[in-house]
Amino acid sequence: MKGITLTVPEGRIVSLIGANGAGKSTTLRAICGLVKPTSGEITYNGKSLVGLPTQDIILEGITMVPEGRRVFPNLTVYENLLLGAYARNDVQGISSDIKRVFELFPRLEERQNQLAGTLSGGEQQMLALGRALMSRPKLLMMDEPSLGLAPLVVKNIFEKIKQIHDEGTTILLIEQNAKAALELSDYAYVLETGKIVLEGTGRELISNSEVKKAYLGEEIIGDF
Amino acid sequence: GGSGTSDEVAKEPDVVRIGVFEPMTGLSAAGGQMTVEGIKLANKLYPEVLGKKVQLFIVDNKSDKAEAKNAVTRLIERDKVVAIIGSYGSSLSMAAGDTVKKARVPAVGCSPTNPLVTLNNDYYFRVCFIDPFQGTVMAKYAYNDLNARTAAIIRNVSQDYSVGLCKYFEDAFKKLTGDPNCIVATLDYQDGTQDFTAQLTTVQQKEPDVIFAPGNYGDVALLIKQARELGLKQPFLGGDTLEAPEFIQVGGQAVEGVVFSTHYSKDAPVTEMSKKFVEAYTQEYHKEPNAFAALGFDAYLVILDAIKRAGSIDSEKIRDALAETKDFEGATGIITFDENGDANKSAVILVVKNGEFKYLTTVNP
Amino acid sequence: MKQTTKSLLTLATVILFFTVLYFANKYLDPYKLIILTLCGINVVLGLSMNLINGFTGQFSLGHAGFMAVGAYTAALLTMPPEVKEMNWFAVPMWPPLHDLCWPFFLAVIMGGLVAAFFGFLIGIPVLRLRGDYLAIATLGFAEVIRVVIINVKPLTNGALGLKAIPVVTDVFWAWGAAVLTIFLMIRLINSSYGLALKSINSDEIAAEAMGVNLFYHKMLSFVLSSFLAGVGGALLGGLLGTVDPTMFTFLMTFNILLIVVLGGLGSITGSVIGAVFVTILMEWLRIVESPVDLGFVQIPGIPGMRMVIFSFLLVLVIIFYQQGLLGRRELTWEGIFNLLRQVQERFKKRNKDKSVPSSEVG
Amino acid sequence: MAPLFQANNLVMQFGGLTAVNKVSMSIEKGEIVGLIGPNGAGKTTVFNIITGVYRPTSGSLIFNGRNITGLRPDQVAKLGIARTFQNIRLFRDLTVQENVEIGYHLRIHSGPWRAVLRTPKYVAEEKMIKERASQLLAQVGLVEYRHEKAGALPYGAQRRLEIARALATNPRLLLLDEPAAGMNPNEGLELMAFLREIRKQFDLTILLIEHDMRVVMGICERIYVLDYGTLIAEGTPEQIQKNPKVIQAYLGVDDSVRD
Amino acid sequence: MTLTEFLQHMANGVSLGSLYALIAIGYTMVYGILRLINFAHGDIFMIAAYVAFFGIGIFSLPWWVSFILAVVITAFIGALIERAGYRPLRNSPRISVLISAIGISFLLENLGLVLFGGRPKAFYRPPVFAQVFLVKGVAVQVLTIYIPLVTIVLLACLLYLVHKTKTGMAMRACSRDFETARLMAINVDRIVSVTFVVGSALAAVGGIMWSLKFPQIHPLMGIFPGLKCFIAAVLGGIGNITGAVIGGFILGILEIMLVAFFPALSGYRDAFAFVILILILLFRPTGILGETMAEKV
Ligand SMILES: Nc1ncnc2c1ncn2[C@@H]1O[C@H](COP(=O)(O)OP(=O)(O)OP(=O)(O)O)[C@@H](O)[C@H]1O
Ligand SMILES: Nc1ncnc2c1ncn2[C@@H]1O[C@H](COP(=O)(O)OP(=O)(O)OP(=O)(O)O)[C@@H](O)[C@H]1O
Ligand SMILES: [Mg+2]
Ligand SMILES: [Mg+2]
Repeated sequence: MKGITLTVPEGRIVSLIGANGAGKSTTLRAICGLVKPTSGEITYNGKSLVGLPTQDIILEGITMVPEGRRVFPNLTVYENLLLGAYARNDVQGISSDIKRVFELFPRLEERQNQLAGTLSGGEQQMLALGRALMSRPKLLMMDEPSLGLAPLVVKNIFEKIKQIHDEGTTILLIEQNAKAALELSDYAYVLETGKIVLEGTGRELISNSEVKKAYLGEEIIGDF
Repeated sequence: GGSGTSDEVAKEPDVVRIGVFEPMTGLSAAGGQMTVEGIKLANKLYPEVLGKKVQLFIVDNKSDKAEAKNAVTRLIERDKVVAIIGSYGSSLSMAAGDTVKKARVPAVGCSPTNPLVTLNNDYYFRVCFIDPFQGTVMAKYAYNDLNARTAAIIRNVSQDYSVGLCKYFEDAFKKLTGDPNCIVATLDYQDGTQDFTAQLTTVQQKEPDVIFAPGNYGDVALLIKQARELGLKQPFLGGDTLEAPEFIQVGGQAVEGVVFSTHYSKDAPVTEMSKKFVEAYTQEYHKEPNAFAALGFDAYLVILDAIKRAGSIDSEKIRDALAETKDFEGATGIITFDENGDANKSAVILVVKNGEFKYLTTVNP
Repeated sequence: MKQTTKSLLTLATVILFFTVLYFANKYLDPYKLIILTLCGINVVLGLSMNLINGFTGQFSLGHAGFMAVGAYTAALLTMPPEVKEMNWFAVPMWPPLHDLCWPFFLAVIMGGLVAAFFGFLIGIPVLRLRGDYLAIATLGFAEVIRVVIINVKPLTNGALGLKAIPVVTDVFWAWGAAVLTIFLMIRLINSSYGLALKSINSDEIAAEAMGVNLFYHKMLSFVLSSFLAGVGGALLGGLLGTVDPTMFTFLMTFNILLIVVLGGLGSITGSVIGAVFVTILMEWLRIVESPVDLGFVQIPGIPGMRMVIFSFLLVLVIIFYQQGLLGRRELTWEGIFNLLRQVQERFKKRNKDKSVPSSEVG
Repeated sequence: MAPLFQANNLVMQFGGLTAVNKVSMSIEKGEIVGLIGPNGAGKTTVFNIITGVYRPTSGSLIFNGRNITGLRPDQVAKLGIARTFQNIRLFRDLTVQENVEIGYHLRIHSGPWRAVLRTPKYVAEEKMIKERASQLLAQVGLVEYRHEKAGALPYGAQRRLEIARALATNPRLLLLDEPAAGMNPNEGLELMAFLREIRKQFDLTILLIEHDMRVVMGICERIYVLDYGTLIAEGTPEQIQKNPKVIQAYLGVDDSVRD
Repeated sequence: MTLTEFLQHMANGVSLGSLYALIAIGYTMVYGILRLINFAHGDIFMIAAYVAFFGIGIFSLPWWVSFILAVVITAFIGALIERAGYRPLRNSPRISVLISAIGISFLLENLGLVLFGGRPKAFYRPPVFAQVFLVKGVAVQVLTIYIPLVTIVLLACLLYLVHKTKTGMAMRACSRDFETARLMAINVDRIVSVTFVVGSALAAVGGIMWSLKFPQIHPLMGIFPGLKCFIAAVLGGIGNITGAVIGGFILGILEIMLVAFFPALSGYRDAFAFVILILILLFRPTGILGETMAEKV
């Protein structure tokens, strides 16, 4: 990956699209400190994040929904949510946030005592999102939240993302489902083999012919 | 390397090189270390022979047979020793037997008591008695002095020493009692076993008159301790390996009255040399001497004596002189090698009393 | 490079190697010869362990057990009747054993075969296990074999072990076996079967879905590995002249593991280099255990230090140099020539820099 | 003519959970059939049953007129069913060429001894494998990566290699588990073209799991829909899209399909 | 066999089994969290015995001070071992970690031989632990009462720690996925260290109890208990703490009963544990209480 510069203004949804292996996930992982950037700067609210251990970055109010959901299969849904709030100590706040997550995803409330490993893919994705919200993030990053999900669930998830955003969370989103992502985003970047090749508002990009051709597949086939 | 030998010998004409291979680490480390103390002491007291300085080459055989063979080969080939002392543990000695035989360098064992060590090997000698004798001695003691008519055996099945000794004891005891069923129970354990309760409870039900349990001193101490806790009252008998301070430290009150055979006792000095050894040892190491140190001491002296009689440091000549050793006064007794190269010696019987090894009696072959 | 050139080079190396061995055997002192012989045996053992652990990826820690089986079998087959009588003085020997007296070669092969048979029997249950469980189960089986050997006295003479086994193994036996094993391994690993083994190592589920019969291939690898371990054990017995159960503890397996890890799990040449390296280092490190006389001061030796250093080495290698010396790579003729060429080029370049640029030779 | 593949009343239970419940399906030679359904509906489990990874609690599988229920995965592969995995499972540290050669391993008839001794028969077989593997790689457009480690390939190429590896076993039925997952719509379209092509070249029958409706509707001739382990619908793409049960359980209201 | 004899055997079995159980819970906990067979567990156990030994023998501390100190020091050493030997391998294949564990185990054993010498030493047994009383002809050591008590108390504490506390939850999270655990702001290194500290402390308690029962210590004393207790842990379902206790008791009692009912097989006693292990793995690969963890394809 080389020379990526991107900015996520507070209170916006920014998305990152690009082909496979373009380096999108790597970008997010670098922000969270899961991989160390070879060079470059990551600043958050004016503070440099490079070299900080992951847990400190999370404490800054950043959180990530990793690629492939990654819920803790041997813990219950409820415990998974509690772990999302691991860094917090306000018992009251935590229980009210759990309620909030349950309102957002009623399905999780039904299953709160089930082991997360036995949930369906869509439910796991909901749990991963809910878990991320439990840390009351200021910046929520999501890596392909719609991957491998049924169409119905995909739609649902995008609605929820919008809802979460409306409640005041800044969002950085990675999606293969470029159209849905761009429709949702205030701003977007296109990444190709480790470089940003295009950027603009969601609306701009969605009508950009190159984007259409490369990511929306609309030139070749219209709506089927 | 024929030329190498003469070169080095030419360079150092007034050094007599004697190799020692003993287990300094591993399972038999304790025995090896005690033996080496005795050898070093002898070397300190008698540093010269034929006007030449005696230099010891001590190598660790790690209680491992492959290592033992290597170590001896190295002593012979690299260090050019003219004679070898070692090793505690019959199997370690036997691993090296072939090598010394081929290289025609004589070896003197200190405490390997298995008969096979010297059998069919003209280059192997030993300054201790052998297991058949030791087993017989203990059987006789049990039969005559303890009036025992039945016995139980608890042996370390992974230790050749223990298995061998038990076998000789059993043979002798059967002969004495004339009863083929006199051994009422034979139970096994292995290296590393620390819980003997199952074996002991089984023995307890058979109500033997005595229990014969030769093995590592630590294991046997633990075994007897557990026996007493389970309420077994029978006397315990063992072999020469029990003679170590740790036996009493570990066993404590429980091992009071345990009787075993060994090579030597400081309380029953047999020779002038015995006294000298005890004195020197106590001064050097500030502790009570033991049989292994004494045997190491004797092995060194026997070799020196042979060199003196041979008037040469040629290995072959030393061997011939060794074979002729007769009535040599060592610390552990009067040593005469028989046709196998085994020392024809008396055994000493010790008992644990008030936390010490006390001399009980001497048994002649 | 052409296949024939490579084969010729290999053949030449082998011939050269045995010529060197011939002279070594003639002029080296017996101590060095024993080390050299041990190197050869350890090559066989290292490769044997690498086959199952490195190439097939099945973590097996049962080598000592198979070596024991091989060593005992070969010893029982080669000992002349009178030596046997001498050995079994405590318990009577199982009568059919008494008169067996095979030539060494056949005995070694038989040692391998019996070990392989045990491998097969043990493999049936344990090869279904994975990872840690397999490791513990094989380790356990080796221990069971050892305990059985200790206890079945009419057959094995128990703890007394077997003494005065005819000493036959020399450098030629050991290295002959080593070279054959290397040949066998290279051929196997580079064949379609080798590929199948590697695929099992990489991903069992995918391998099976691609039609690789897991059980058959794991068994193939395990049995062959056991066979080689048995051969190694038989050769070791024939070198030491004595075998007994205490030789074949986990320490033995550990030493081989060290060879394989150091050389590189999954590299044939790595195991060869590892075997020679470890065997010689093990001897050489005796220095730290014997007292050092510096003339004016004597540093006492520290017994046991060698194993401390070795364990330490193993941990260091696995932490800082996980792949071992060669990793999964092999030392090949191409590799060697490439290296030479690079050295040459660098050399040329330096010359070129110094002198006038000569010509346009490509 | 009897169908190439038939599943009768498959049931698969994990502990108390019935992941697949009385599923029956049948596939004609040469078809491309889709298997869709919500997450956790049991699609992958069906694949695992077919390929012998799991043994069904009850029910039977007929392939090519033969009962293959309870066979091991390698036996199933030998009979001509190959698959790819939902999460890519390549032999990452082997080269691309080697990955494909392993697919041919099951066609080797010489035993390991012949391989070690390199008897003429084995050498001929090996030569054939190497040639075929190269040929196959050329056909699927991976020839440039031949000597690279499979794990180092770009994602899309890895998906393709997984398919190539499956093709190497010379299957008659190919099972693909979400081949388009993680691809953007455009890459998905390329994949469709690729699948059509290999079907023709290798004379294949394909059963496909996919959540990307564009791909499923675009390529499949017939579709089965699973929900909670039970088949809820079967039909052509047009029928399935209109099926209210499917819309309710899986597709959602119309506009989501059109994304 | 008389009833008294049987009861005596039973008492012996329970006594040994409780000791196995005590050591096995530490084993199983570390395995449960890190998926690592801590081969060095038995050697950490040995270190504890030596520290206690030196505390009493050389520094003349009261025995209980010495024991507490031994637990603390050993726990610290355990953390050090993790730091040096396992942490660098956090992202490596399991086999590397296993080899490292084997290496560390050998290192500790040989270091022990070099530092402490190969000769066994007598471990001080305070008089309170030395009593034996007779119940209807069956000799019962007080330790046979104390050890199970200690085991049960520690079991309860451990269960509480792992299932009811935040740290325990973090431990369980780490057991499956370090990276995602980090994303939860969990300091993974710290959690793993805590795991090792607790595991080593448990090993230390086991080591001291073992030495009280078998008051002879030497540098290789941990090998066999280490293997046996691992087997006990697998028997109960590795990773399951309650299972380890059950496994320990079963193994201890079975071992004793083998000798009791088949005295001629007493030489096979050590192999017996492995035979049980293999049988268990064959018929119930996850052990008695182990959960199924089939890989989802
Ligand atoms: N740890 C790593 N070591 C080596 N290469 C890596 C590593 N992680 C990622 N890569 C490579 O970096 C490139 C970018 O990967 P990344 O996962 O960020 O892609 P992506 O844009 O998220 O793609 P996808 O759509 O597949 O998720 C890929 O080619 C990948 O192979
Ligand atoms: N090995 C197993 N053990 C226990 N439960 C399992 C196992 N394999 C699958 N399941 C369960 O069976 C159900 C069906 O899973 P399956 O993977 O077949 O779903 P799917 O239809 O492929 O879903 P997705 O579209 O999310 O991949 C799920 O509830 C899953 O948790
Ligand atoms: Mg990605
Ligand atoms: Mg699936």
